[in-house]
Amino acid sequence: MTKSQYVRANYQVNATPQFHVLSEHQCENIYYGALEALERTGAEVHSRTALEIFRQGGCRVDGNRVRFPTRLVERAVSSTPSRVVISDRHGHRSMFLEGSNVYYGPGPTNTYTLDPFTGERRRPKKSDTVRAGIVCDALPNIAYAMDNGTPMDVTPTLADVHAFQALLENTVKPIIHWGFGIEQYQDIVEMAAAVAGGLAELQRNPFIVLYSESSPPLRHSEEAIDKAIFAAKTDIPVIYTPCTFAGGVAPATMAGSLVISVADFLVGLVAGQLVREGASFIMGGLISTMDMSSSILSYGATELSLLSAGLTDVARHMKIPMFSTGGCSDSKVIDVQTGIEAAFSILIAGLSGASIVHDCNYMEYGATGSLELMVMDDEIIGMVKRILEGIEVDDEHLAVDVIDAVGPGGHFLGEMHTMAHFRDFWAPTLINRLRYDGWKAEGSKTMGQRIREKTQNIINTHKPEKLPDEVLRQIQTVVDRAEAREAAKKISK
Amino acid sequence: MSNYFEDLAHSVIAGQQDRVKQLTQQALDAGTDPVEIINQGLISGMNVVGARFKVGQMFVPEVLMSARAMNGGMELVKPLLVGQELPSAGKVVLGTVKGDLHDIGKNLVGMMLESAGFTVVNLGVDAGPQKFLQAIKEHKPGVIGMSALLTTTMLSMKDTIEVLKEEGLRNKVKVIVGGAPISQDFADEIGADGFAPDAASATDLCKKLLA
Amino acid sequence: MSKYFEDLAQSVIAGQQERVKELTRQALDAGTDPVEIINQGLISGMNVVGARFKVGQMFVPEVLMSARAMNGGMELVKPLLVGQELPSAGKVVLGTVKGDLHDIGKNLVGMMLESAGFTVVNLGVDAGPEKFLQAIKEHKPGVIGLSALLTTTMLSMKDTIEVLKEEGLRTEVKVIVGGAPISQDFAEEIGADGFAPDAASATDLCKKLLA
Amino acid sequence: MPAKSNYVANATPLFSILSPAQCEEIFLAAEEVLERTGVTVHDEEARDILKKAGCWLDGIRVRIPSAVVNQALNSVPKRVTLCNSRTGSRDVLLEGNNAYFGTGSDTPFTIDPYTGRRRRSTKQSVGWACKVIDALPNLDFVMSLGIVQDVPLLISDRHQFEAQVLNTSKPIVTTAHDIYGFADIIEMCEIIAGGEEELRRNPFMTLYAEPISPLQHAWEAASKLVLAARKGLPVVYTPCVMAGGTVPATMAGVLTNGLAESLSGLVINQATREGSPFIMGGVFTIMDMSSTIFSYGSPEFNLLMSALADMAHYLKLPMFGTAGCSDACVVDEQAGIEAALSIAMTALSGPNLNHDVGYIEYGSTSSLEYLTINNDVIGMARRLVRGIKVNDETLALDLIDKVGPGGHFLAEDHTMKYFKTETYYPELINRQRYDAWKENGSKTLFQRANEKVKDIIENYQPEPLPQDVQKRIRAIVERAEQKVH
Repeated sequence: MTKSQYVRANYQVNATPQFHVLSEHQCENIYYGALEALERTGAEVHSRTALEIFRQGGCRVDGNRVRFPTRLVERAVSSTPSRVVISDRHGHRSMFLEGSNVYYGPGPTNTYTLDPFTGERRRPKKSDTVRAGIVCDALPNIAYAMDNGTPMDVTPTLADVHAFQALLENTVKPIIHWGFGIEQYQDIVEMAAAVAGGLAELQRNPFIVLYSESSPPLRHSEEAIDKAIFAAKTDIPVIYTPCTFAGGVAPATMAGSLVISVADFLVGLVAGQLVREGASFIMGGLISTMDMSSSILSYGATELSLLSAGLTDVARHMKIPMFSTGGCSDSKVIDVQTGIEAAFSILIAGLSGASIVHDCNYMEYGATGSLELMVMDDEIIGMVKRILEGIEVDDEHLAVDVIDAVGPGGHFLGEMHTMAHFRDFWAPTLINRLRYDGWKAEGSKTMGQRIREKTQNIINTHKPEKLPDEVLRQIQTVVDRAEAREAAKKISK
Repeated sequence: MSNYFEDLAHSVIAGQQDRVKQLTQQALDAGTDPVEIINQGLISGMNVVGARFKVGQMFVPEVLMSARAMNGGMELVKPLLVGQELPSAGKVVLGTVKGDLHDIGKNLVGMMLESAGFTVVNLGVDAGPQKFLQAIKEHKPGVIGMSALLTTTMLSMKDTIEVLKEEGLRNKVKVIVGGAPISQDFADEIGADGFAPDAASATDLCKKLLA
Repeated sequence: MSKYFEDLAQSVIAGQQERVKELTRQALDAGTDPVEIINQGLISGMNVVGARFKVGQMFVPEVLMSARAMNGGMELVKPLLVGQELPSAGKVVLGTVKGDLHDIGKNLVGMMLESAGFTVVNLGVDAGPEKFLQAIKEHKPGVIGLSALLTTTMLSMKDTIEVLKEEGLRTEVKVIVGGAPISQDFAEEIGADGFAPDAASATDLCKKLLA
Repeated sequence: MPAKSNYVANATPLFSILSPAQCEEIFLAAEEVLERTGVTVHDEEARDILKKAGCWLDGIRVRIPSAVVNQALNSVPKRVTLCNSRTGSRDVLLEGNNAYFGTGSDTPFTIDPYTGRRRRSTKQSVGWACKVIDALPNLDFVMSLGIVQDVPLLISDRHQFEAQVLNTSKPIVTTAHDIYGFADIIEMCEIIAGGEEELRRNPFMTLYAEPISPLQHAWEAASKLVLAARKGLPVVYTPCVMAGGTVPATMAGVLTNGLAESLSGLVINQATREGSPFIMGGVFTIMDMSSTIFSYGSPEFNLLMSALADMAHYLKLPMFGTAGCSDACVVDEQAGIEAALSIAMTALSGPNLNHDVGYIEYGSTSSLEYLTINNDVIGMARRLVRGIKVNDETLALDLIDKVGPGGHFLAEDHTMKYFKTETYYPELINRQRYDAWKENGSKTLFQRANEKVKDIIENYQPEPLPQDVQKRIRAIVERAEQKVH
């Protein structure tokens, strides 16, 4: 044992794999492109509140058109926290959105759901959101919950409020949640505050993240930008996501699409930072290509992975946490295509080091949510996490002594060294490595069949931790009040 | 002559606007009947484009280039159609419903309809029942098309249909709907005449409804 | 006393050789019947290991650690088995066939058989018919196991079986085959008594053939 | 466009598992293994060659001084070119980070595309596979994708090669049972190329051999390395190692041991004739400690193969990699996942000649549907690796201003110019809208792939070899058959 007697000097290792799509200079180039677009072309803003904030903040406002001086945008970027910590329902700090930490989870508001029991594609119900909460709660590699579909068996304008209730009561994990507008977000924050033990507690250890989407190019609807402003005012972290698709609402070139995406995020960010300097913002990024044959926004295209990774590079350049996309598919059923597209995007998003990777449940270019896909993705994420751990290189791991002890033609099965390290191998649960005969003896099941069994099993047996009765009552009160409000609106109409 | 029309149609398919203009001018100079230029050259090329797009052999930007090339020829022919109506497949009023700013899908439908020879009136975004009502009165379209991306805004489609009924205009016009959250079931439920899952089928649907 | 055997079995399962030795020594000092130590402690622990491996709760290196621990105990008990045969599940001769140097699979089978209480004679690699013949005469095994990784070398399995027939030994011994290109069909075709797709099933197969 | 200076751009994504210092560490450890532990060489001639080169012999155990390893690394060509067998066109440039994809050879079983049943591969199934590879644009080279088993097995390698070369003009990586098989195959290749020198100058085939882990060079393997060097033909040398089984359970140990096997093969090859083309191979993976399979789909396999590519680039050796394969016993979601991970990581790492596309069941069975599906996955990965171009034209600020807020880009010339090159359009991956997909029969990816495979088998015609060449090849196969009888 002489090899470890020496001390290494100037020894730089890759603690994890290294992966970058864009160089630092290219990131800068894209960022400056976005600043130029905002200063020259500006954005269309459809909210009176926001227009007033922009005007007072020093932007040039001309009707709906707002042009942003570079210094103003730069100031907003520099006042944005470079890290956001999200807690779970207990207030335990669980998601550290900083550096290159990666967390995976599902996406929201699909208009269909694939029923994991019948296989039917149908409209989501509130009971499906309950299932979504349970499955998110049970899967070890899913870091947070999102609704997996807009329930359509409740008052349509309160579908978000009902979905939030269903998630809140069925998972302790953080919740990222879409809302239709400010009123609904007020309801949602109130429910969350009831769980946290007051708004101040919720602000200190937020376990919810609000979510808003703008419609590129450079256009911001009233509810989109007002939601961002609401979040900043309320001091709750928010994700601002332009849905950018190359060739449709952005140039067909990848770099041009990144410019649109960054510029549109910055519009939301500036509004938020003008309202409250230091408000927690996460840069969103639903960015892909428009399939020019079917005209869908593709959730399975390589360009989704490439663009999201490029955008993540720019986000790191700006030192703002990144909300990326992966684990999704254009396939209509769980099949080989689903596996390919989900694995591809989960891998690249992981390598890119995006803070949050959402949509690990999106089938059919986002139209359908599937819990089975989420269960599949949980396994893929496990594999990718192993890849992200990289390779350790030191004397113990190089194992030159063990190689010598075993010698040519020997084997390592009975070695203490093997015993000490084989557990580092990633252990599959749904991936099957049985030999052919063994696999056949177990019924020749495809992975799709195993996924379905596991999903059903989770729904049937997993019991998430219950909220106290008193808190449940408070949550119900908020929902009832919202229902009364909507009913009153209908009558007055 | 048939070789000439073939050339013209091919130039439309290839999306070569300048070439289409050149060929059209040549034909006009040679005294060719404008209606023949349109039917056997311009429209005939565009029909091929439509068929190819449907089977995935052509892509959206190419279709739009072809449409642009065809329109280049049309511009030259139009002034010569003395007393004749420019052949139109019909008139369609399109709009994204109230409260919704998403309009890429609706615009695409509009362009596809135009490519197929329809006259399109585009109401833009945030179009409430009143806006549709006014457009129907003004333009007398055969079809109105409503688009929505959100589950909340799609409810406004029903409102528009109700208003049309109240105004006694419901049977004067066909109503079609589309957008991410829309399905055939939903279209049936709110009493629309049809649902189109994408731009190509919206064109087919309009053709069928106006046949 | 049952608590003690449980302890011993647990230590075998956990693969703690030192602890197994210590417990075995204690028991022997206390005058426990060696055969009982083996059957109720060492082998009983090893049976649990085999069952757990089969359902994927234990892994190969752990099984081998348990086997090593069990053998640590056996070494101490063996000298005291005066006049008694060490209980054995049977004797198996193993070899990788002629022309083939791949032996990780065959070695694994050997270790698994030993863990299950079989006595194994390992002929190593490149073992032709003559080598097997000689080993059968010398060791009188209940089973011989032939392993091959290549489609070319797997042909040598048939040769070995033919030689056994010629020598009139075919009925004296069971022949099992395994390796990547081998299948049940192939085993039947060459007249082997069984095919094992993996090490665990090779153990089961030997038990069945010798039952 | 303004002038710029000091501007660094990533022309492609940058990806690495190991830092240069880690590569050096592993290389030095492998040298230590060769010097201290050594290897066994089961071929007398190879041992003589090694002795003359300065190695220490102890029976069949050979210890190799680091100086000898370094000398071999200095003399081996840093690049190897493989050609089209019909045209001689130099299509496959094994150098730098170029990643090419092809199939594997040694699956005993195949899934019949007509019955869906798993059966032993035959001369016909190998012919079908080669036709399919020939037809698929993202597959660059051929391995037989099956062991021919319906002919006399001892000379099945000649039949196997015949089935390949008749059905594809893409470069072939060929296995053979031994040097006699190789000699026959080389003779066939010389006929096709038009002579010994022509074949050496524009090789359309490379030999394939593998050591037996840990640290053993069997007679077949060592003698093949010597033969390839004498003939001046490229040889792929591929250790197939499994962590915890034939090599240590730690990833760095796997790389050390596997690399030691490759480097000792390199030394045999270069000591025979300096400057012989040599391609370092590897299937580095784990032994699944529950089923004991050699895993073709584990995340460790992907990590190890990418790390080995880092090693190959560090050593400036052309590399033979592994991707597009699976442990799944059917072409299912798992097969899709495992292919996507391995192909994406391979494309990002850039090993040169990547085989085993189309393997399922941990390398026991081949599937033409899986192969065809992976043609799309390779296309996806290649798009990823093309990266993002950033310049004034692609940033498109003028266009963005012209379109303005709320507009769209569909009818712009810029879109027309770029949408096909900036975006990859897969062939079998489906992006139809739900209703259109349903109307077309609600087919899964596997069903679409099966249709395509059958269409290729029935309708695709590979470029034929001239009749007289075909006859002369047949004659060599028949000659071998006669020798067996």
